[in-house]
Amino acid sequence: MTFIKDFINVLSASSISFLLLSSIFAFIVYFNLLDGQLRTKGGKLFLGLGIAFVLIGLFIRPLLYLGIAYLAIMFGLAHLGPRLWDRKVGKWLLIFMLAGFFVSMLDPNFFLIAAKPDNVPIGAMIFLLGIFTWIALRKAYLNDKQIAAGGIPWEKTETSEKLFVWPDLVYTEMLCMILLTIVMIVWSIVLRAPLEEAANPTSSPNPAKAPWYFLGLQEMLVYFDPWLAGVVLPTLIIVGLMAIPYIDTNPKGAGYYSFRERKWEIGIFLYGFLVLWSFLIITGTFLRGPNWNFFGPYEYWDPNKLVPLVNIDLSEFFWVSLFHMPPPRLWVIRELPGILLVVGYLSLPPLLATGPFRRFYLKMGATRYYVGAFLFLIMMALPIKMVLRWLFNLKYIVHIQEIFFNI
Amino acid sequence: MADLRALQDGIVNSQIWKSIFRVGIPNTNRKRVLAVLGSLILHLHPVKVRRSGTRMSYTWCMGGTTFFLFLVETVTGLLLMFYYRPTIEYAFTDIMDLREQAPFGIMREMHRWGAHAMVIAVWLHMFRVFMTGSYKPPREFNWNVGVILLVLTLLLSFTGYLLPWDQLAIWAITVGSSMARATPGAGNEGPMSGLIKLGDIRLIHAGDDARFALIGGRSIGPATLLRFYVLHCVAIPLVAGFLMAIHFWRVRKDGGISGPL
Amino acid sequence: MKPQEPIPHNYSMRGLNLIFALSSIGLLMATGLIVGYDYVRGWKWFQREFMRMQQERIESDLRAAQLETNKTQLADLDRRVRENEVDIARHRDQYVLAQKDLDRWEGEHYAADQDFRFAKARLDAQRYIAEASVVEKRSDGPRQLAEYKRQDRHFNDLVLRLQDVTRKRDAAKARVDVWLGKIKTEEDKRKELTASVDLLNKQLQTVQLTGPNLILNLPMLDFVNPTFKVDQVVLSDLFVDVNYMHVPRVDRCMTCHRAIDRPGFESKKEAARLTQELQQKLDSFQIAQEKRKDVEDRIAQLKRIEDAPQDTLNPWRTHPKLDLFVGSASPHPLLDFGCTACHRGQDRATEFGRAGHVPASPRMERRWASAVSTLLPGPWDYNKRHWAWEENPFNETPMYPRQYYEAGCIKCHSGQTWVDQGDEINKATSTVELYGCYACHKINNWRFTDLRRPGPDLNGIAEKTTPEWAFRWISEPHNFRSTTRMPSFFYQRNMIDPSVVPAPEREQNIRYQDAEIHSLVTYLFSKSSHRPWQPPAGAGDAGRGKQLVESVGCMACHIDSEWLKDEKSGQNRLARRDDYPLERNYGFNLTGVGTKTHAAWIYNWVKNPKNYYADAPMPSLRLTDQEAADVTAFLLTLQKPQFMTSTIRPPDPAAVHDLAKGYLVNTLSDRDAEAKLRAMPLHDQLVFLGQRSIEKYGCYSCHNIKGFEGLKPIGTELTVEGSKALHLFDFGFVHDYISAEDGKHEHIQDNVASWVYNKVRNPRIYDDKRTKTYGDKLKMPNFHLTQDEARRITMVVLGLTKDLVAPEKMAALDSRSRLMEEGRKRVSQHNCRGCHVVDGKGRAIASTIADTNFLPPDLSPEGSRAQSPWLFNFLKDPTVMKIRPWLNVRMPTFHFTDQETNTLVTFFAEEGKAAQFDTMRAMHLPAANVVIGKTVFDMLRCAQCHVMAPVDPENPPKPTVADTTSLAPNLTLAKLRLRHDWIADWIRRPNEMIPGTRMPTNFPRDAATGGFQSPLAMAIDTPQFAQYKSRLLPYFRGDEKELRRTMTDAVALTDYLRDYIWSIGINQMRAASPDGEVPTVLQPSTPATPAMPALKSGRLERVQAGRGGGR
Amino acid sequence: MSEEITPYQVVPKTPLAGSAAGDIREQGEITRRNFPFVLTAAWLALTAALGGLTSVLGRFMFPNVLFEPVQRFKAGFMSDYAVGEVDERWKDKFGIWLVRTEEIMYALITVCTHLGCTPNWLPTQNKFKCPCHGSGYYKSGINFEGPTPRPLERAKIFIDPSDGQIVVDKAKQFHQERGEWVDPESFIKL
Repeated sequence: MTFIKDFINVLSASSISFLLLSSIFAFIVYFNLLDGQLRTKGGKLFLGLGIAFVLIGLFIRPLLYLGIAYLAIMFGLAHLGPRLWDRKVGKWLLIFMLAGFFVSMLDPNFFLIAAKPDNVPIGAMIFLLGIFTWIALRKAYLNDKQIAAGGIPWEKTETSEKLFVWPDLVYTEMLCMILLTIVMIVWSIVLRAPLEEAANPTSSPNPAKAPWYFLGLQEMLVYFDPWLAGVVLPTLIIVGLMAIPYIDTNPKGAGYYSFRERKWEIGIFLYGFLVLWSFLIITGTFLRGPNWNFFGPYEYWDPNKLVPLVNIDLSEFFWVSLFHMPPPRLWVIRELPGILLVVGYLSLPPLLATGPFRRFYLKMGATRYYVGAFLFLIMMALPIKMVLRWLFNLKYIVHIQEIFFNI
Repeated sequence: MADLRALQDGIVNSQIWKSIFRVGIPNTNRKRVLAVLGSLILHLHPVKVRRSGTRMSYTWCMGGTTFFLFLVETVTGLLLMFYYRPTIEYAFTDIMDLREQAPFGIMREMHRWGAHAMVIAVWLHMFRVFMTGSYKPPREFNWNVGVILLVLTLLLSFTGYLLPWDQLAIWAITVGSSMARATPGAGNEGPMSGLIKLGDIRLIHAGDDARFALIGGRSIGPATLLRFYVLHCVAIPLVAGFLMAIHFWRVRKDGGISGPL
Repeated sequence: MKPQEPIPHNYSMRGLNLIFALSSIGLLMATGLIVGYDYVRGWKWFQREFMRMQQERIESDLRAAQLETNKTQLADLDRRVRENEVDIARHRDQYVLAQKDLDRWEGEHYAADQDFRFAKARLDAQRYIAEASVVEKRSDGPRQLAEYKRQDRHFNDLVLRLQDVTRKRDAAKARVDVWLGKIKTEEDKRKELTASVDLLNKQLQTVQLTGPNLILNLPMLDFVNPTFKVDQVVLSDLFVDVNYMHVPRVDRCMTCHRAIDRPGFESKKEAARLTQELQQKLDSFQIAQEKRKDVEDRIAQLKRIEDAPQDTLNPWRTHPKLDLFVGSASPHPLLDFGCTACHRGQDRATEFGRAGHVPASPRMERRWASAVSTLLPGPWDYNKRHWAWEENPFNETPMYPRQYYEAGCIKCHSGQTWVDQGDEINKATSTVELYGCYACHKINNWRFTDLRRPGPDLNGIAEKTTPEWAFRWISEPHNFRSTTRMPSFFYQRNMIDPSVVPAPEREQNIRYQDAEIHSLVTYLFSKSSHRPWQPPAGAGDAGRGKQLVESVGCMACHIDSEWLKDEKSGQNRLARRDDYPLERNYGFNLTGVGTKTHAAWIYNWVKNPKNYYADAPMPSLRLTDQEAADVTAFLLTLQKPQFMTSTIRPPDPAAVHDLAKGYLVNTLSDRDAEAKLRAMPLHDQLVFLGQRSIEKYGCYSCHNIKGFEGLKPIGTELTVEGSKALHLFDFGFVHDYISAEDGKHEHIQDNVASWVYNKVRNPRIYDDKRTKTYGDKLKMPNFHLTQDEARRITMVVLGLTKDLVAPEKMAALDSRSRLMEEGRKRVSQHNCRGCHVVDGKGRAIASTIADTNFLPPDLSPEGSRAQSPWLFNFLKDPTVMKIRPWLNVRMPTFHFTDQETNTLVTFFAEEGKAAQFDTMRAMHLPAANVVIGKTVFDMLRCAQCHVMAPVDPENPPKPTVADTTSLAPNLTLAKLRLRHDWIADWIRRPNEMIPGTRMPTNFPRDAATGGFQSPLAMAIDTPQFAQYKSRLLPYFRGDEKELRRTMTDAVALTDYLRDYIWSIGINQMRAASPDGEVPTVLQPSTPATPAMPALKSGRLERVQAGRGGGR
Repeated sequence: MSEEITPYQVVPKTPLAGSAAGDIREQGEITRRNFPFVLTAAWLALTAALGGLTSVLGRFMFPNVLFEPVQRFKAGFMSDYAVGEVDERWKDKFGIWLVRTEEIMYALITVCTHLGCTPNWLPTQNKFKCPCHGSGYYKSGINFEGPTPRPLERAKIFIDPSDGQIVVDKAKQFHQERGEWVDPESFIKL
């Protein structure tokens, strides 16, 4: 038991968990995409990735755990195959999750964090997200099967059929309301709303956390400066969400669950929603302890825990480590590599439009393509930066403190 | 049993009952139509909906849940306003008194957990809408209204978070609002703000930047409390209510509760 | 009705109906749940139990009262009422007639009264109209005026009529009352008889759980008039800090502690204590006549509690000190002070855990925390006295645990050296003063500022002792003297304890510690002055020296032995400081002084300590050269040779090098540091290291060391330590440890009190299990405190909070109190209580002087007794006058500054509520008074004890009577020394002023009236007194009656005596100085009002602002 | 699961083809004839629950604790008050007039019994006059003019035995029209 706990602690107590999640996510997508076969080209790619993790992990210990866990999950999923969407398997998955949760609750450190009144809803949210993601993907899978078999999505079989609002809809709505009221009352009785010491401007609690739904942003702040993580990125998230219907011109998949007809949209959205949003919140809530250090779920939140946080800038990496010379004094020259990198990153869309993504460019039209690609690149900047930070301790790609402009 | 039925008849046939529920028990299609059309509340619905629209397994009832939670928050929040004063002197002790002596101080629990639940529900609602592709034409605009409503929900929760005025509250708001300090060009510590100058005088400083506008001071203080209170109780609910009306209206007008068109 | 049209459904309607039914029932249950949840509150359980207790008590009282009621008398009254009724019935026609008459007059009166009132209203209105028309100069002015006059006349008629009718009505009423009056008196008597029963019945109704109260307390209905309710006190001038602001406290403790201000619910133990206390007061007539009955009732009540089968438990107990706290007549009434102001804890809380109760011991903690069901702790656990307690991490002000209750006094009483009746807190602050905690830890609080340095000046250490002694002393002072206050810095737990420090590190630590001690000694001796002290000229006699030390007053401040016979085991054991009164710990223990120093030094020191260093706290006893030599000879016999036998390891150069380099590399590079050290010989290295070690250990905080003046004290500031948040205390990894002192297992609770207690008990304990470098280890020295001492120091630390209190509630803030407190501080600073009784406390020397007549004086009445100028001169130079020259004990010369002297004089004067300057000094004394006084003086044979010889200050008169114990002060000095009024007062009641005085009580009090009786009342007519009578008669114009009357008047007689005694001094002085001038004495300057105490920052401004503003 | 893997029948359905018996899954809808027991129970329970919740809201409006100024205060000694005068020193702070006559002393509450205004004491006319609707009261508190239906109320007043001070307790009030002014607690006998 202790071994498993330590394993999980090591796994989650760093950005590995993020990498893990990203890879598993990619694998699931791939799985849905290609009816996941390890023997196919893509399958071999993922397999290779896992083996690479293990090999590198021989030198970087946490990465070894990551590789093992990753391979285990991958083989598990491959073994399950389409049965993953079987109701029975779903039920077992849920039971497994619940059991894991309740066994974990026996651990005092886990209990301390998970039973904090304000964290309880987030715990519930994890389960709700899991359940609903599974349901949605299952339905999509079934519909996709139907379509592949030449049928129509299940929802469409009923399109023309209309029911009276009274009583069907009204009744269920009322029942929902009653049940929800009961849930709210019981929840309120069982769980006391937190009230800590009176506000004290001179003593910050450790850790000082934003409300939980902003913890994703707070986690982003570790990797980006506030102007990016706190202002630009949130704005772009909202803008991006609002732009979805205008960028996505795929006429298929309107009004029913499906995956294959909209694999890119759903893939990107789920990555943003599940990994970059929900998972970061969960990380910020459960895995970030005093001094915003990473703590495994079974670790004691020791405020004295020391973690080396030595980071370097790209310019330092470039000039000092590579050329063994002090960074140039003029910031334009000093930051040239970083600026070039950023410009290069942002000029990927036109480059790709001429190459592999030409069909998207043609299908979507120039404006949609560029806006969509820009938003996508910005979204992917976060995981990229996270991986860079984790692997190379990279702090800033561009660091112009002269005008507070850091990326 | 017969007496009961007579009583029921008596009630249902009385002038008072009839004046309130004009239609009577809607057991014919005509009455079913009239029941919905004749009631302000039910009138949010069309008379008939697509079958999938009534399926819990399809809609998850998350939009309705969010709306109902909004109503719960309105009622409990209104009640809490009777016992809560948004000043640094009283805010904390009033919340404490809700627990210590106020009758049904549990309203605070309902309000807080309702708020959390509402955020979760609104996310799941968005998730479902995306997964069923229900933002596609002609529903693009309503998706946008929904996104704004999501942001408003978060802001409602955020502004309410400060009101208990305990350590949890002010530090969460301190951390959360500090990001505004970094707004490019408008925040004290944002990029480019240092370039906005009149001679040697910086025009953007801690006393007039974006964060100042949000919290009404250089740091969280009495003005913030009052500001957040007004935003939480009046400003944001008004806007949200207005947008909700649009949202529901557009649901009907854009082809009913989502489903294939 | 048409049959319904079938339509397709998505869900089974029947199923939905079922869900509907189930969920509706669920909702109903949830509604019930929410109501129940809101209704079930812990405090209601306490209130219900208390109501039950009250009910039982009232019921038993009721039974007793019913037994007591005089049944026969009651029946008699009932019979008489019936008789009267019969009587009325018999004369019914007369009664009815009278009643009818009354009715008629009532009607008349009503009508007349109505007319009168209407007329009055009209008249008022008319007057207004008339006035207005005149003022506005309207044409109808005169007419309105006339109308007003007319109405006024009419009104007067009506007044007369009303009076007439009223009179008639009253007469009619009187006639009716004749009939009814009899019945009414009987009924009144009956009511009186059953009054106590009725009252109890009424009370019973309020505490019954059944009946109307049951309904009033039902959920949802309990807003009407419940008996279960939250009680609270709003304290608008005692504040809770919510950080942004201070808000008034709202204490709700009495919601559960219902009986806290109601006598009658004491615990048995308290009841026994109180009974004894009250009985004693009653027996010694300290209680006024009219209150005696109340006190007797109270004693009866307390006796009942003692005899009751069950003890009252908390939280239903009465406050044990109602006369001091909570009681409405006490100085801290509940409505003004509440509870949390003293006890701390969360105000407003209504639940056990949230209120911030703190268990006093681990055992208590276990009982509190246990619950019947850990999943659902709640009021259902209360029956077993499990409070489902858990530490509330969000409570910033948990209560003081039981053993530290009096810590709460400090925040209001910090401007006082002495809190009246605060036994524990007084001991606690004295302990802090004794150990000089304030020297290393800044305590910005009037009580702990402006105090002397606890340790001696070290700048002349080489003159006093040897390096060898100093080394051994610093290594472990307790080996030399078990009672020393010098703490142990070296070889402590975190350095050498094998259970904590692994072996290789331990050896290194020992080498380092050796090196540090060597460096300290080297530094101090290399910087010491070397003044040549002359040894005594002749040889001293140790025997005489011993006698001197024991008699001249040394024992007031010093102890001369460290071995005691243990009372329990009967064996000898080493003494502890608390074996002796606090005052005798003021100076060091004299044992081993001969080992420590040498003859020349001792000789010069006892002659005048100020020669050695100016701040020396020891006063000069004005020993003659011979006396000093004798004392020196005696002190040299106090040897402790075994102390000097321990081996001293030479300093390890490597260790010295390491340590010195450790300091050097802070500012220099490694190479430079090495180079610098290479250039230094070992001695220089030691001197360098010594200087750094003094800084490190903060020696300069307690000792005066040249070159370290003005450095900041070494320790953490403690000014608001009691308000520090728990998480700021570093518990390290220690929650249990074995005490190094007694090997006992100690548990450190998770609260501030426990942390501080264990810290002062065992200062290095929190280093256990930690990996620290040598320089980072904790360095607070070990004072070897006893448990009590540690508890007391902890109490003070806990009491030093930043809680804000309005100036109205602060103690001793007025200017008179400030003057007195400054004086009190000097009194304890100079250890006056070693010899004298001040404020009713002290005279530690009494334990070494067998004969009470040879004790230094009790100074309790000094302010009202002595004239301020005399006191001033006496304090400046006690040789000016010797009042009781036969005493061995000497008032020492303190070399007070003028300001200090003034402070003391003012203190005594204020304490005696006497004026600074006695105007009676220049008063003319009527000759007759002096002669009568002289006669009375002779009659009472005062001269038997008192001397009246002229005084030569240089050569005071020696006792002339063999039995010196009967000697009394020389009355010649009275004129200069005593206050005029005081003399008479003293003669009347000496024993009341100073219990146990030798002065006989000549005018005893009358037991009944309390007046003074004169012994001469009868005696004057006896033959022995004939001569006096004849001497006196002329002064009463020969009126014997007048003479006799005067002889019974004790007050008059004592006044005559006073005038005579006063005149002695004047006459003697005239004789002494031929020109008739009274010898001049130094006049005290007007004492400067001491500054207000420096309270916590900001407080003072508020205090002054508050005063200026008034309320 | 297996039944779901087979592709759906692609049979477009006509609107309201619901007359097909398979679609009319239940006939459990409400009719007047067979109002089922389950529904009755459901509605009753729902009504009760909603009633309960509504009364919870009602109860919410009655706080358990009041932060009003103290009802009971010490008013100094009898000798502080002149005979025959209406003393207004406690009017602002506690809302009490203390009146001392030849025989008794009593405390009048400064609230007009008409509509709750605060009357003024007019020494020249020897009466209390309410500015709102003109009600007038004698020094004793008895109403004699204007619309007020009853006299002013008196508060409990007594002498504290421990220190001899007058204590006024507003929590207990005495109405003349109920004959409570004869209660010994409603005045101090001199």
